[in-house]
Amino acid sequence: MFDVFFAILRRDLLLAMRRRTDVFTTLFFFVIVVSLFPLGIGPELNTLRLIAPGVFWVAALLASMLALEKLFLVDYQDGALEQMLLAPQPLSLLVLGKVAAHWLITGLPLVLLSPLLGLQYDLPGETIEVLLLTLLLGTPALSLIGSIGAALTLGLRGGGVLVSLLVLPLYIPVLIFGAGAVEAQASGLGGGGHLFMLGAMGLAALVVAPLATSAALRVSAE
Amino acid sequence: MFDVFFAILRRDLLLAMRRRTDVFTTLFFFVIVVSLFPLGIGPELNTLRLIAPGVFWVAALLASMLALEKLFLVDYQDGALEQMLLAPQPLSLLVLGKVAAHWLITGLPLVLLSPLLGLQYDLPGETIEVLLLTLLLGTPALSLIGSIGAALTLGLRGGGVLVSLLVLPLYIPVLIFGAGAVEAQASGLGGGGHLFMLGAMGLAALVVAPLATSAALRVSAE
Amino acid sequence: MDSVKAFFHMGGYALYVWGSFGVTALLMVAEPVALARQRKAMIRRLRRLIRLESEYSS
Amino acid sequence: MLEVVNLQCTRGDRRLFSGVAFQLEPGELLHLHGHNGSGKTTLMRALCGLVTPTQGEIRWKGAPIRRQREEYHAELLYLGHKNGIKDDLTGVENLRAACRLAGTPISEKEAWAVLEKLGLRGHEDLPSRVLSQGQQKRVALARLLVSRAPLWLLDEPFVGLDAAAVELLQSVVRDHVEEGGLVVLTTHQEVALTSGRVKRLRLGWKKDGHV
Amino acid sequence: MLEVVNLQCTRGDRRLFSGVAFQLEPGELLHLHGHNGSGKTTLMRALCGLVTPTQGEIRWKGAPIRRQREEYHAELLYLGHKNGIKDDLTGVENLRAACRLAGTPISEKEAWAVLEKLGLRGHEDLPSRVLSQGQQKRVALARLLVSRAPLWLLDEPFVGLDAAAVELLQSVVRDHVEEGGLVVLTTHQEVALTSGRVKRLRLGWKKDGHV
Amino acid sequence: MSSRILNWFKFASPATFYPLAGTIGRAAAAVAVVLLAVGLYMSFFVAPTDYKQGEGYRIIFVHVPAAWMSMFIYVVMAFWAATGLVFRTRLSFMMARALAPTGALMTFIALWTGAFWGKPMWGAWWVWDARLTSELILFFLYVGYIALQGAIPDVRRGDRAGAILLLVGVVNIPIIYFSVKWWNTLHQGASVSITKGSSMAAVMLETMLIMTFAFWAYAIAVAMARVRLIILERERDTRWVSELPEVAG
Ligand code: HEM
Ligand SMILES: Nc1ncnc2c1ncn2[C@@H]1O[C@H](COP(=O)(O)OP(=O)(O)OP(=O)(O)O)[C@@H](O)[C@H]1O
Ligand SMILES: Nc1ncnc2c1ncn2[C@@H]1O[C@H](COP(=O)(O)OP(=O)(O)OP(=O)(O)O)[C@@H](O)[C@H]1O
Ligand SMILES: [Mg+2]
Ligand SMILES: [Mg+2]
Repeated sequence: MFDVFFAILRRDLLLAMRRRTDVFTTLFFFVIVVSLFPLGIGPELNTLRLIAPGVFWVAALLASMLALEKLFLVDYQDGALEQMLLAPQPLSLLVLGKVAAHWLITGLPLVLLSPLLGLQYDLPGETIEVLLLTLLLGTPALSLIGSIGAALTLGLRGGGVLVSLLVLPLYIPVLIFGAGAVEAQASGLGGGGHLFMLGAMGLAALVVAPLATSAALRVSAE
Repeated sequence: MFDVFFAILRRDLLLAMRRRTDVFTTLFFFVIVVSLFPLGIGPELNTLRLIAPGVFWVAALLASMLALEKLFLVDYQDGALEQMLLAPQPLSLLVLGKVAAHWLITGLPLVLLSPLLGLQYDLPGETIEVLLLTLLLGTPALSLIGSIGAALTLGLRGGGVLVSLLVLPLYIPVLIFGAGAVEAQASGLGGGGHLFMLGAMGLAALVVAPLATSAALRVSAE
Repeated sequence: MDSVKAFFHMGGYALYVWGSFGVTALLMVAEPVALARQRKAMIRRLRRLIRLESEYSS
Repeated sequence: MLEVVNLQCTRGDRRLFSGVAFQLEPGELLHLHGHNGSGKTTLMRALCGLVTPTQGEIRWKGAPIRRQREEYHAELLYLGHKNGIKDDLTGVENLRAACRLAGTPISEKEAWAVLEKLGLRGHEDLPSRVLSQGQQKRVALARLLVSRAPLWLLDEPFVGLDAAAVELLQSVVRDHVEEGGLVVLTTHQEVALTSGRVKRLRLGWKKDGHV
Repeated sequence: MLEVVNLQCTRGDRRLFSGVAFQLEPGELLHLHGHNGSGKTTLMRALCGLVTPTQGEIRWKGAPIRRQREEYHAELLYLGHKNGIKDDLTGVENLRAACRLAGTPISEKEAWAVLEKLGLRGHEDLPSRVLSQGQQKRVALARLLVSRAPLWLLDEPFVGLDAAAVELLQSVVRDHVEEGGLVVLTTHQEVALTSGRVKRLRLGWKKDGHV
Repeated sequence: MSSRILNWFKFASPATFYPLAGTIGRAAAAVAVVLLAVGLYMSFFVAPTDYKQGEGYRIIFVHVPAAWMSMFIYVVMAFWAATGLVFRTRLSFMMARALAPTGALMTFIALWTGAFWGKPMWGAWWVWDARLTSELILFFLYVGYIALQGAIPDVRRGDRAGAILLLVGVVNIPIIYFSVKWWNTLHQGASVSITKGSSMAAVMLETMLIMTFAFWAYAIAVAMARVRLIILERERDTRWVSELPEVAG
């Protein structure tokens, strides 16, 4: 049953290994956005500390979204998607496999790097911990939700920007709770409630997104 | 002499007309990024006014960067780039045509919309004027500089990161002077010097970028 | 006369009230007008298609 | 086994074909032909279930394919215009990934052997990106040699192949039909397909030989 | 006119061919053949100047092509595996854009006429994306009918075309050669090319008929 | 039961729905004109001046109906999307498509009038209040839907892709609303929340309701006109279209 999940996971990880740039570009994008802000805004640490959670989360969101574009595109262009649609197993499992690989390649490295960047903004230890935790909980949800948009815009010209238009409104709750948890923590309120909501949204996405994405893929590949 | 410039400009604008969504989607990407920050950071108008120039400029930079990714990619994939390389006119003129069309499609609308978004951040009138001016001067420079990166990334499968590393340092001055001019104006210092630098960088990019891009294209298409 | 002036003055809120109502009215007139024009264009196109069809088959 | 009843497909506002009906039994091959743009690819994709026909039905073993998607896909092998080869994987990896996805994994050794049979010796471990047009097509076709699916749908499989590879592919198809498989095939080249039972179906509105 | 001296091309660490030499004069056609992966496409791209050979030289009217890129390109028409058709433009727009780029603009009426000649009537104003494989190829080939370039480099131009279109293309090539043009052509299909002067060049290391 | 479904499918056929849409549209247009006239009269001449906000509050009579319609239309679109996906009726998709521009328009009016209200009341054109923010996001959802439809040339694909997007979006709307609200109330303080203090006079309420019904009728009229256009566009090859009096005559 889960064969196809692992088959696709393995293939995509292999592809990423072959072409390590994909991993690095998302990561690099994240680093750039986070580091550009001090340049655009000015070097004052108080302001920076204030806006840090927002900046981190917006950067993570943009990085994840940027990477989404290629989620199904290459498979679509070279015909591998057709073969995936013809696999004798539920398409949503396959989608789940692809999303999982995608998160491992683009989401996880970014999460792991964020503590280091947190130091740039002079964030205290506990805040960084919460930041790490929210990103760990939130980025899979982003990948899942994003896959719907990626599937819907597949093969459309300007798809990359269109996908952001479709997906960003859906991302907003994740952003709010993600950044909210860090802020709540930073201001001493404790981010538990926010974290709980974040987890709940992740679970909901896990249920809904693969189904919606497979439906969208079938439509788009016609 | 300029035939090929207009030929390619016309073709690309026609393509964009066919897909009017391209124009709107870059625009909305910009709008969404600018509107995301308050969601991540919190609704307080004082903080927002403080970070506004940085946010606008980072958003413009990201929008321009995102859109540039496809500047040559589609032509490369469907073989039109080979035909462009085989055109009996200087390649750099052709590149200039493509960049010009690209800026008209993705850069200009964004510039024109920025005043409206300035209201969201509760910016005063003069600040908005300077913001508009810097974006008008800066975004063509971004498009020109970015075209080099776009051309290089076409072929260098292994070196995508290296390329963004090379291009980013060139983006940063534009960002700093662009955001700096707005900030200087907002704090009552007057942004004249910054604006001058921005214009000078634009001119330099106009001279250097088409040549560098054509050289990069020849290498990438091999 | 005064009352007309007062009416348009809206107790100092003229810009805001008329700005709101004006734009709303503008949009809600523009949409039906645009639709009517699209409909005309569509019918013209359909007639042309039918004419072409009859030429083609004859 | 495969039964097509009164099929109609529309793309955009153009009706490509209607009233298409045929039946294909084990050991039979259907050669689909017709001019460019007559709808061969569209029919093929409809047979896979990738395109929803506007009318009519496709049945496999008596039941509509919509109702038994997974079972049907397990018995089906489709190779289209685009060959589904990942640029960055080698031939061996491509073949193994495709087989794993189709639910019939093969070992690395088998994969090497199959690719060698297809004349890719010395190219098995190059990323497919650097392979020539015809070599990429060969990698895609390698799946035929290891497939256990009874129904093959091949859309212009001979395109880009040199004479020797065409020969080989023909013999593979012939063997499959003789062993009781079903094949639907489109091609513009006139190739002696099999000695077995060959049906022909013509799509399109242009007379043969007219541009 | 076109002179190739002792050409060698290397891809990756594989030497594809070396010592290739030929000369092509007006009114001559060169038929390039060889098994899949023998380097035909690579040679073609080298002839355009898209690939730099590791050894040897290509001369046009006596001078190396590197030295006269723009002049050479003005006299050259290359159609490769990828046909350079923009998905979102219609056939007419594609053709006109390509001609404008090549420095020989044509009017809209001409474009319609040419496409009709190629059997695309009723499809001229569809975005090329929805055209079938063969129809897209036809749009690309339409450039041949309006080109004034003496040198044509055609990489597998017959792929995906139906019999009628192959016929038409052959006659177009024949006319071009008879009028004093030069053609370099690759194809796997055995086609009667011209009655005129046909040279043949074989690349590759495999014996004919071996996979 | 089955005959009922059959009946439904009969109206779901574009050919039968086309004239019906014309009738409904004309009736709705008439109602809209009358209600708008009455509503505008009441807005300006009947409703009394608010003791706190002066004349400025009259914006409420377009603002609130537009805001309500903007949300309602999205839900209706999602409903049509769902029926389209479940019953495979072409007409449902057309309805969803026909409503979208009007929904976006209503959202825009709500945002615009809200901003023009906010400036005198709060001193800023825009604040990041929960309601405002979620209305803005709703606008993005509309634009996304319209952009998606615009980007997909194939109508059947566009229909179904759009429907999936609408359904996902409608699930998200309450989530968005509550998340924004929570985010906002946690640490806001400074910003002003909408004054509900002045208990709305009965006249005001009546006027607002009349305007709401007027907007409702307007939306129906416009959507019907647009769906007729879409039907003509898609069915242009059929006989019944070429035999329509307005086309043939
Ligand atoms: C751009 C700014 C604004 C936006 C986007 C906006 C949006 C909305 C929305 C979506 C609703 C419907 C909410 C519901 O029924 O639950 C609404 C209702 C309302 N708005 Fe606004 N609004 C804005 C500015 C204002 C301002 C400045 C005021 C007054 C000071 C105001 C007063 C009201 C009132 C009184 C209602 C009716 C409340 C109710 O029925 O519960 N709005 N607005
Ligand atoms: N959206 C559309 N609008 C109009 N026509 C379309 C649309 N999509 C496809 N078509 C038409 O449908 C046909 C596609 O046919 P298909 O690709 O099945 O042809 P084919 O028989 O495989 O041709 P080939 O031999 O060239 O591969 C073409 O004639 C194309 O113009
Ligand atoms: N980077 C590389 N490393 C190793 N080999 C390479 C590399 N790039 C290309 N090749 C080899 O060069 C050859 C490419 O040849 P080319 O595409 O010119 O073939 P062709 O004669 O056109 O074949 P076909 O008939 O299939 O189109 C292939 O054998 C390929 O494996
Ligand atoms: Mg085909
Ligand atoms: Mg080749």
